[in-house]
Amino acid sequence: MQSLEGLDELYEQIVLDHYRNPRHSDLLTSPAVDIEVNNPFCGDEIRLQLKTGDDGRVSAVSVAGRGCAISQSSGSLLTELVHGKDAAGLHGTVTLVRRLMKGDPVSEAEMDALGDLSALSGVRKFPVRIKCALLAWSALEEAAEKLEQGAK
Amino acid sequence: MQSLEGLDELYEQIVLDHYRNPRHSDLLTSPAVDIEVNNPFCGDEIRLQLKTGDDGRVSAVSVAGRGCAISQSSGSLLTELVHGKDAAGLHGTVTLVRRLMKGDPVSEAEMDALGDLSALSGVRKFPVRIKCALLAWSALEEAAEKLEQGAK
Amino acid sequence: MTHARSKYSRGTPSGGTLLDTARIRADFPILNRQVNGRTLIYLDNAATSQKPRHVIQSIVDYYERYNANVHRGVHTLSVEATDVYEEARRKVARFINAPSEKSVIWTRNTSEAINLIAYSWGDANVGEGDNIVTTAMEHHSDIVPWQQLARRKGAQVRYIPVGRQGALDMAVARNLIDRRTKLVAAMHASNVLGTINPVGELALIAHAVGALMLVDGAQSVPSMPVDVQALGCDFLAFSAHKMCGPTGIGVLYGREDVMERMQPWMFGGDMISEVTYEGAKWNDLPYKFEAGTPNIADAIATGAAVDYLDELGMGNVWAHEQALGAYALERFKELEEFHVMGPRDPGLRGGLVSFFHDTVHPHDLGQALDRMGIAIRTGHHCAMPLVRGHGIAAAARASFYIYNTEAEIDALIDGLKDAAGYFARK
Amino acid sequence: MTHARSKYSRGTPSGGTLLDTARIRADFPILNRQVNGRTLIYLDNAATSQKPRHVIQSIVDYYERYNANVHRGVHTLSVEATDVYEEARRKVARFINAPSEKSVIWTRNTSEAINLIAYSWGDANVGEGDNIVTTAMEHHSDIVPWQQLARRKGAQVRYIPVGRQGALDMAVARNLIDRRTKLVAAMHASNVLGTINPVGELALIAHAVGALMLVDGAQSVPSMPVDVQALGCDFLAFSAHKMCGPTGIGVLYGREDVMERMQPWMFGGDMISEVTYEGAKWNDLPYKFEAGTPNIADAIATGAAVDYLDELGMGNVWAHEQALGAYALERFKELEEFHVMGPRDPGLRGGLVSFFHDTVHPHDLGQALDRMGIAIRTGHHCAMPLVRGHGIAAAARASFYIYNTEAEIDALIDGLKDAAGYFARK
Ligand SMILES: Cc1ncc(COP(=O)(O)O)c(C=O)c1O
Ligand SMILES: Cc1ncc(COP(=O)(O)O)c(C=O)c1O
Repeated sequence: MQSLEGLDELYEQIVLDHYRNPRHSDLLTSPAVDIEVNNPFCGDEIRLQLKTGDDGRVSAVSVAGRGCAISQSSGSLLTELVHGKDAAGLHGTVTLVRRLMKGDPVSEAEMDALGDLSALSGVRKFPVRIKCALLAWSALEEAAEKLEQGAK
Repeated sequence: MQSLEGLDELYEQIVLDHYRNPRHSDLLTSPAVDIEVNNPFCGDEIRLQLKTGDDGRVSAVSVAGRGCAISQSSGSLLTELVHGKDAAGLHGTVTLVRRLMKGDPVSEAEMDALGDLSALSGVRKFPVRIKCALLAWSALEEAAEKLEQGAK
Repeated sequence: MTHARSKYSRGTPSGGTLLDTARIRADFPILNRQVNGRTLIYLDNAATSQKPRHVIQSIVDYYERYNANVHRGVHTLSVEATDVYEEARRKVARFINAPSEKSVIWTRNTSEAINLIAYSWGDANVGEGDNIVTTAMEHHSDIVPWQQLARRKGAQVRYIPVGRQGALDMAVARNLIDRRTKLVAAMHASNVLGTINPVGELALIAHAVGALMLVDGAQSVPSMPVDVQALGCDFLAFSAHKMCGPTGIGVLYGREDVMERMQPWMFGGDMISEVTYEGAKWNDLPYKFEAGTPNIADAIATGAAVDYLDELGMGNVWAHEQALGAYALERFKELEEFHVMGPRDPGLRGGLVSFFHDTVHPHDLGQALDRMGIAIRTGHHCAMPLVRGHGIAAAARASFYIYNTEAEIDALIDGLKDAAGYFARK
Repeated sequence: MTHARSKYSRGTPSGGTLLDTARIRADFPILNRQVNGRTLIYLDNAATSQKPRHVIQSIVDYYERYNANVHRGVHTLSVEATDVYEEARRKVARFINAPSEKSVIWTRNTSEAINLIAYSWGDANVGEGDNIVTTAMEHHSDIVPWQQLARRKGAQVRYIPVGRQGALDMAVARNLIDRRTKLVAAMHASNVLGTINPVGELALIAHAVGALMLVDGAQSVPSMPVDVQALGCDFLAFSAHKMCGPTGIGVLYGREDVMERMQPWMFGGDMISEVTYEGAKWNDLPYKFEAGTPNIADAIATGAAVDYLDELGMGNVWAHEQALGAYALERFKELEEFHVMGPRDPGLRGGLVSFFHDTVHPHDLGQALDRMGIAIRTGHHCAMPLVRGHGIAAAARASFYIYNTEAEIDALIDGLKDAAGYFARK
């Protein structure tokens, strides 16, 4: 059992909690964007929906899917970080999450902005799982682009 | 130059003579069979023509082609071994030549029957050239089959 | 089945059907590898097998001693390379009991072999309203080429369903295969369920309606004696990398008369007999289907892999796999919350076990096992339709080969208990 | 061209353009090989090059230390294999200055790469009355796929003629390439004439009429710096085995936007993103074009080959080849009754010399040289139309690479004299 200790960095308590109890996973009615992404090699799936207010800012979000603890918890954690953001804000968050996963330096303020998602930073030590962690975020990036196009 | 001595077994005098002065290489008019074969890997070509008399025996032969000394001399030597043979006789000769090339034991009488072609037996020591030596004979085999079909 | 004696067989306490793994393991350098501080336990053999020293050395020998292009050279290196290369083809032909080495085409892998048939044979022989019958448990490589062929031709793909016990429903198969069936394509051994399919029987049914039979042997040829003449199949596809051989090379066996009538698929050097500016004539079998410089080194290494397996005896290999499969199945019964896929009867299956857990995702299980140096595969196993049919998106799979032991299966079971406990506690 | 310093370059008496062959030769185990009692002189590099220890070792390392299937595994071996495998793709992309590794598709060889384009791009983009322009000096692999495409589609293949000096007639090329031209396909360096073709110029002419440009780089990528962006080509095909890499693997570079619009050609595992019983969706580039388990070991070894060549510096490699080519051309002048094919100007060609003799057939010359341990190639060199256009059915060819020396060329010339003398005397 000792050998499993190394896993704690990957599976933080909060990560498993989001996996087991995903937040905002109910489908939205008439979302502004509705995107499905998957990882062709492992089959993990994420469906992300956003609604925006008149100001173009996210007013409702849903993330649902099937897959491992990392991909699904990352999706759930995402739902806590998008409310009130416009397309630019979403892009900024995606960029920040990518930097975190790549192991680029992230300031304390930025880490604070990521809230519970900082618990996922242990993924960096398991490079093959970074793709899992980023799956939902690639959906968000696509969503942000669609919002921008819609706004034009 | 010493190192070239080993070649003498492959390039017997008589072999080179047949290469330089191919026998029966003029095309026949209205041959009974007219067959072209080639070696796809090296490009050597042989065209073989036969005429037969009323008794089904070879009355005229022509072999022409392009290629190395071994493939072309073998074709020329072939022309000296087919006169007066019927399909069965041709098959027999093809089989004998194949046995010679494979290194199977060949009796003295058989060797005699091959005449000058016995000079090609050195090819056995150069296995990759056996295909060259047999090119014309594969044409003869095809020709013998065609003669048989024609006779039916 | 009687098992020929081999220097690698021995009686074992567990009943005399296991290979002498101690001796075999010594032939596989990678098995000394440490992973996360533990000696590697490699249970991902259905994805790709490990390679014995003898096979690796055959590649080194080729490159260090007689590397040259084949078929076209009069120089010594080229002659030697051609000899060993063509001898490897003959070894493969003998291994599957093909009547002639002309029937043995080198491809990149099983997938390419199946694509070759779909294009070269399929485009010429399948028409509108025809159908191709395959199974609901197929690998993507034996599904998507047929779907695309069907789309090109206005034909239909039909799937023989899989019953609860992980076996093909042969009664339905008999109905699906009809006068409009041109080809039946089925895997011999399932890479997910472990099921051994009655492909010989399918071949009979296919031939009765004038259809041809293609066997996907990717999982069977490495593990059991496969005899194309006894099976009565028209095509057999498999990959060297799953049977002690190198990556990058596979085999298509095809009945000679069928392949004589097929047009080449890829064009270029070596497959032609004559080229002019106006057109080209084709070379004979097998070369007609092999365009360009072949994978010489890996063909030679495939010959070496066949030598190695011949030495073990494929009957012995199969007995070993079945014994390990049965042992694993038995031990899995201890595990609560784990569900094993495929036939319950160990006699109906080979040496692999796919499973899933009530709550822990396979990917996370695999990650935990990796911490313990145990390599298993997780995911859709390139059989999405089958896996989804079980109501899951992914499964975990432990697959065994000639060097695996009961002790390694014990370690797997312990590891799964620990992993499940880890996730349960958190 | 300036040549970067490398530990393998050195000044030489002959003018500073040769590589440090003594050092390089030590990296190639096969060069110690004895053939018929002489140390091998390997002059068949255009057929396939020899492999440095470093490349061979990369294969051994993979099989002995981290062999596993790629892309689908969470376990350590699979993660390591995937990393090194994908890093090799990035190395190749950098080597040819591709904007992204998504543009780099692994194939079996040059031939397969060209077939991929002929089927996947050609079938969708070439129609009745269209034409494909290639050259009269092409390799069969860059002729027959177009002839067959043209036959399927009712299109036409046009051949840019070759002038006396072995160069393409670019004035005619400008006329042949017209509004109905969909593709121009040309070899960068000729495997028979040694000519370097102005493929960049052809690309401009092709693009001016809206056609795409495919470059057959089989003979150029191993020998000179090739930059797909500088050339402006849309596709580039080449084989690893001619550039210090293993057999069984080649590369198709394709412009990303063009390949995004292309449909996959082979179907199966890895190239899909989703499969149902009804149909399938495709994976992204580059995987869309790679069905089944890839040739992992040889992809990794190709990365090692690129490392090796990068270390030498491709500018230095090219200078070396040109210097040897020029030296050989000069020395051939001594030989009576021998005729050299291709450009007389050594500046217009690479490191190979094809030739024929008034009376002795190339095959017999090759046989005689083999007795002296000298390996050359003889035959049609997979360029039958070109060779026949010279009024011969076969030619002999000596082709040089990074480890060849002027002394080896001296031995070739002496050997040819001896061989001609041998046949003359008998
Ligand atoms: C110019 C040229 N094109 C294409 C090829 C075909 O390469 P491969 O046989 O590796 O497919 C070759 C080599 O034989 C060549 O020299
Ligand atoms: C049953 C089955 N068919 C086909 C394949 C495809 O083999 P490859 O990836 O070597 O083409 C596999 C292995 O992945 C398999 O298990």
